Amino acid sequence: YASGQGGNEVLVVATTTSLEDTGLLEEIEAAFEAKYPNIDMQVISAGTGIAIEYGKRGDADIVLVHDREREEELIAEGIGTERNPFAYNYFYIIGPSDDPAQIRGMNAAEAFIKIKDEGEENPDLVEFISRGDDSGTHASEKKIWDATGLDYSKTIQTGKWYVESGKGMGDTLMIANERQGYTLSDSGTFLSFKAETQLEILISESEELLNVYTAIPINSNLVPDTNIDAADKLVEFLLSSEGQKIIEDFGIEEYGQTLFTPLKNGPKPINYI
Amino acid sequence: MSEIIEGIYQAINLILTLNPEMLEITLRTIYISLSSTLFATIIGVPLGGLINFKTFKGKRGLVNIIQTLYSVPTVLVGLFVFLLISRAGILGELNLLFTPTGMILCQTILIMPILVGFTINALSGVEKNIEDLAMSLGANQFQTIYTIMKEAKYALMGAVILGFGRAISEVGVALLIGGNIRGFTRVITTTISLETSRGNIALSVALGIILMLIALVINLILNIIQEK
Amino acid sequence: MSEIIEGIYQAINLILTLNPEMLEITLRTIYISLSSTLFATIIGVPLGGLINFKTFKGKRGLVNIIQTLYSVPTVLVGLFVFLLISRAGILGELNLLFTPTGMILCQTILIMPILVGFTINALSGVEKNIEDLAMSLGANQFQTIYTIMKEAKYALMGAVILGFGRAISEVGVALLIGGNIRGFTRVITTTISLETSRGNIALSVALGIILMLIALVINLILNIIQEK
Amino acid sequence: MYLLEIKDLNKKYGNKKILENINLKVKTGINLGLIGPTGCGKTTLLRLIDLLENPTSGKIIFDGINTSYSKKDKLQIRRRMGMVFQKPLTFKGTVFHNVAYGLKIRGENKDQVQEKVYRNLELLGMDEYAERNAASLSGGETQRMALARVLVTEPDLLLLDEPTSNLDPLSREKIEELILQLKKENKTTIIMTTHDLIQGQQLSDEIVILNHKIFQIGKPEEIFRKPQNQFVADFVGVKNVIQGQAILTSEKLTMIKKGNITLYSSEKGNGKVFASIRPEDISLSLEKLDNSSLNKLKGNVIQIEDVGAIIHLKVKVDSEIFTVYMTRKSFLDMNISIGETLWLEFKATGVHLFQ
Amino acid sequence: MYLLEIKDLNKKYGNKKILENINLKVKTGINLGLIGPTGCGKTTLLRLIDLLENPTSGKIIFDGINTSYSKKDKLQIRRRMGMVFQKPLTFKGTVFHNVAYGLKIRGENKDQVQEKVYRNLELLGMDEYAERNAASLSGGETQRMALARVLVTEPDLLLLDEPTSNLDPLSREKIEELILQLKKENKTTIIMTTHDLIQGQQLSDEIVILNHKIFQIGKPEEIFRKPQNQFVADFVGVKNVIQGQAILTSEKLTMIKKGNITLYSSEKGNGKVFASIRPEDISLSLEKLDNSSLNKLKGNVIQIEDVGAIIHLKVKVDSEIFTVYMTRKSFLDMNISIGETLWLEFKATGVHLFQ
Ligand SMILES: Nc1ncnc2c1ncn2[C@@H]1O[C@H](COP(=O)(O)OP(=O)(O)OP(=O)(O)O)[C@@H](O)[C@H]1O
Ligand SMILES: Nc1ncnc2c1ncn2[C@@H]1O[C@H](COP(=O)(O)OP(=O)(O)OP(=O)(O)O)[C@@H](O)[C@H]1O
Ligand SMILES: [Mg+2]
Ligand SMILES: [Mg+2]
Repeated sequence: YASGQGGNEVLVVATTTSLEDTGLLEEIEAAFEAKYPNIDMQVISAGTGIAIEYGKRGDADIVLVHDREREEELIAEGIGTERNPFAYNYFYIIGPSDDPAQIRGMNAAEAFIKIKDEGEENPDLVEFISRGDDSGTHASEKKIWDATGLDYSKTIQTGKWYVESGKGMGDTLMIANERQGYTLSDSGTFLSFKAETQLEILISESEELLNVYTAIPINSNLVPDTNIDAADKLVEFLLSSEGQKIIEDFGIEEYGQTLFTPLKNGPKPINYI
Repeated sequence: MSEIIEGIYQAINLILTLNPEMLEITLRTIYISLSSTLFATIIGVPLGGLINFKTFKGKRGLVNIIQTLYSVPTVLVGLFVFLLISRAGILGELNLLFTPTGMILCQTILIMPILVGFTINALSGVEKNIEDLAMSLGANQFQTIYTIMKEAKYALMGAVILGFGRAISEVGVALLIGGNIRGFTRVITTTISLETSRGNIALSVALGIILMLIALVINLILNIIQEK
Repeated sequence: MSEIIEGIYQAINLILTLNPEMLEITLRTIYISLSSTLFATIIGVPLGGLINFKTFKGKRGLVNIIQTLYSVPTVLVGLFVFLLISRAGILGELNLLFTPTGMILCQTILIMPILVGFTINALSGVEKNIEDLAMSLGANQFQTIYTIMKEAKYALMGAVILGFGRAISEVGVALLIGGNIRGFTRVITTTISLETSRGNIALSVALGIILMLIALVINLILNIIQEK
Repeated sequence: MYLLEIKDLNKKYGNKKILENINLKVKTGINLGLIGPTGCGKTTLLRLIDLLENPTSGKIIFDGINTSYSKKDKLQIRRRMGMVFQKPLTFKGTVFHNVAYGLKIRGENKDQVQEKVYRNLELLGMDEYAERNAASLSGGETQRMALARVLVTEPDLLLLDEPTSNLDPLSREKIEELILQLKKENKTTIIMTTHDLIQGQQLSDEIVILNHKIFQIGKPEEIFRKPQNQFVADFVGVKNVIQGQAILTSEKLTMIKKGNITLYSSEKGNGKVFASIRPEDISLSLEKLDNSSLNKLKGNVIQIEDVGAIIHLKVKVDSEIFTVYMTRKSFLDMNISIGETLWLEFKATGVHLFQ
Repeated sequence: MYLLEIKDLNKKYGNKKILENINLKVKTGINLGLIGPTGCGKTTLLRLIDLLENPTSGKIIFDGINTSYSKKDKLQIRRRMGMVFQKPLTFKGTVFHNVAYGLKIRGENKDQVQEKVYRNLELLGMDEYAERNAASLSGGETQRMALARVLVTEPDLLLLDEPTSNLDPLSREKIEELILQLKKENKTTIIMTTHDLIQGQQLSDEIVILNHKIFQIGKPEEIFRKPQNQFVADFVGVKNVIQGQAILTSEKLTMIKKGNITLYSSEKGNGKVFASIRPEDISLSLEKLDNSSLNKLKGNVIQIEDVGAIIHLKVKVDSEIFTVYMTRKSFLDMNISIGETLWLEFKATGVHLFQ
């Protein structure tokens, strides 16, 4: 089937790469278009920054992102109508299996401090690969650094151990694999890449690692020509039991485990506001 | 390197099974890249001809600028066109963003300098006297240019093939302007880039091989055209 | 379009303030793209010369394949070299992945077909008789080829400039093989791509303008060399 | 009527004056020979006439139309002319394609093109070559093709730049006949350059001697018999030129003195003049004969040159050397050898004077 | 010694035989003229000799070395030869650069290059052009530059393909002198093609008449006086050729009959033969004279052609037309006009027989 044909109403969805790369949106698109045959859902996956830019310029009708601060900014500017969290998962702290900084069992903030200390001491052995691209994942990394009490912008200047890849998640994982360094990854991308790397999940399910995906329709009053109706329908669909079921089941077939937890129907994460 | 063998295997498989989605992406890839090449050729070659044959002040500088544009990064062209055709842009009304038409527009702009520049290169290789010969035999300006182009057709076809190569292999514009929308603007290169970021390296290699096969077939066809 | 004006403004600003990070990225960009162009020229031009002058079976086919390689997507070359030089690859020992050296290697491979192909194009434009003239005057094979290259230097320089343009504007290889690591393999195009994904369009435009300025200066220098 | 008028034409390349002050009128239907040494501007002049180059100053008027005015008319005028270039030039492709070119761009229909091309190729003995790759033709074949290429368009003015330089004598003769026929049957006006003086003389109604400037315009016999100046005399190979002091002795006779030599001419002259005697106007005898020739000079044979049909002798008279032509037969009959003393005789009407 | 030997050489382009069974020996130091009609394979033969092309079969032996064997020797051999191409060819750049080329690639030092280039340019009157863009030269200038370009390398064997076709008579004479001088002073062996039969005759020690095959090899006078076959006779312009029936009447005399014409020749012949009489060997008289000439024919003047130095007459005798040359002087003295009846006389030694 091709979504370019049939539909006479177009819904442009700008999304961060992690949702598209896992393949979740493909399934959602299929189901959504089956339900609304006259809507053609078009998914644009891009970095968080440019995805939001697409929204601001009216090129997208709805954005799916995972960066709370910027999401709230968007609402505050009146460009987004409202945040609709529809799924979550946890970031993983990934690293070489011999775990040279010995962070296994720690929480995220502790692990970051350990990596920094070991890295400053022994930059040939311990490295942290940051996406450094202002993506949702990068924003979460910064939040964790904030939680350690260290000043982020000073921390990253402290030596060779902190490497900025400036790239997407998949590429950053490849770099981490090549350099045998640590990194922060969303679960979906890591599971896709696991086979290609010799890296392991060292820390998961720490409180700071929560990763919430939100759908924000673009305000048609402020940004003309956007298809707010279809956007609302997509939100409605994502939060419907049908949509939530798709999210819940996604990944079992391919990875033997779920990648996302539905936020409306599923169990709420700890300390979720 | 096992991924390469795996990639070849998958490529054969994709071709043999005639995967409908693959077929659709392939046809779109051909459509978009051929269209951009066609437009860029129709505009760029005569333009190059004009620049080559006219003597004017600053010609040298103009050629330098055109050659400099060989270096224009696709993202820059992409951004430029994006700003132009995004809803907030001057041509926002036309709704060209995230459409194949937008991609064709942008790729046409992208490969234009190559076609203009190499047209100039190709034509300047033709003996000056051939121009005189054509004119002396009564050719008007257009016919003269056409004649010289025929003399340089081998080099010109090289430029066209290069332009096509750049268009079909290009990914920056395809992503930024096309958006890699499945079933609508997804082409082979953007699929490769998606599959790579998904970690499906063998599949990427397979797609790359298919792209090369398409390019080979089209080059052969262009070469046959040139022979005539 | 305000981003473009903003971009120009930022570009001027970046240049005037001599931002050290910007300077470093710029120098690296020039280093990597010039090196690849140099290597590709040193290998590709004589190779093209050889192919042009030898008559052998399947020559036509070989030229077709070379022209097809104009279409090779950078990601594909990137992937190929990646598989070669990544830890698990045959050349993994050399630790070339995510290094400038690796980038130079890969870009050299990437622009090689252009240099070989357009060398053939340029040389085949030289009158066959010039070859005879050189040989008749006692030129050996090498001198003959060199002479014909001098006759075609304008077209050859076009190919070199194009190769350079492709190298400096290229982003796929730079990302995949270089990795866009700050302070180590980050070049202008990868920075543009990063800033674009960050949504910093004006900054991307500014960087693009700087890239074009670099290309312009280098083209001017190449043109001066050609004149000699 | 004049088909072509050239007025005060000048052409410079850089600072180098190639053509200076050219004034020329070419009548419709005549055959004008353009003769001059290498690099004298012949090709340049033809290119200017064919409107391929712009004059530095001056006017070219074709059939009454000033070509420097009407830019748009240039094409129309050029289509009424045809030029065969000195340098052999071919379009890539077959001989047929080359010859058909001028017709195709004039939009003539296929059948007509086919017919005309073959007719003209035949005319030049090139019909068997129609499907050959033009680049592989020999020098002479290329030249004939180039002529066919121009003739198909039936030009009013034909510009030929050394059209037979690469041809063997037989082919050359054919082309020469063709040129004469064109003039006669098609009333084509022809301007041709040639280095072959005999050809120039045989084919041309009028000859222009050019060396950046025009040195003489005239009928062939005028040029060859009565060169107006030293340059023309030298160039057309007037052999026996003697510079001397002239005194008009009577209404009909000039006496010219140079050292011990005294010459009589039936042309008028005074002061410093050049006198020339055509070699074939001089007869030789072993003894001084008593006849009506006014000029009788005694000299020694210093060189004998066998040029096939004719023997060239150089005879030294006082400090001057005379060239004399004679048939092999009389040469053998007189049994002449080097060092021999001979008498040269020629009539006063055979002595031409110029400055 | 032979500098060049060609054995059983054949060259085809596709199915077309261009050269057939060429056998030729060229002695060191001689000047060989290569003459033949357009497209007869002259250029092809020179290119084969210069090792620019490979023969279809046969051998070319240069100075004792079989050139088809030793691939590596080819360059060395080619460096001992020099060729001036028929088609004007120039490298981009100045005249100096063009002429210096051969020396530079031989690695000669700068001063030497400078000295030799200027010496040779001067030799050809081109020294003022050294810094000019070679592409802007006129036809004749290009040809002279091409000659200089080859001469700087002082070749043992010089191959000249129509070296004077674009030159005016004066420049041509200079080049001809230069060629003779090269032969004399440098002992350069020269093979040159020419369409100018007079040039061929004057410059060559030996002449080859080529038309895909070799039709005759011989000294110029042999070729021009005693063509071995109809092709050569036609080609070198033997004018008066009569095909008749020959009977050997005595040891020293052959009688040839054609219609009412009877000719006597001092050469031997029998059966069907061609007889030729050189136009300048025929003398004319108004009445039948009583002298020793065996051949006396009566005819009518049908054409008078004025070719400058010499008058060409065509005289019809029975059904044959004879060409006769005479000087202007005797032409005027005899006051000949068209239709006039004349007697042609020539000796039996002037009648050459061939098949
Ligand atoms: N572009 C140019 N720049 C400078 N000089 C030039 C240029 N083109 C021609 N000339 C010179 O102008 C002169 C006349 O050239 P032209 O070709 O008209 O000579 P030509 O009479 O045809 O000689 P030829 O008989 O040798 O063909 C030559 O000396 C030539 O070198
Ligand atoms: N590549 C080719 N293919 C077919 N025929 C060819 C090729 N090259 C030359 N010929 C033919 O070979 C013949 C001999 O050519 P060549 O150039 O040797 O003649 P030439 O004797 O030098 O004539 P000219 O006096 O006209 O220069 C010509 O008829 C020419 O058309
Ligand atoms: Mg000329
Ligand atoms: Mg030839």
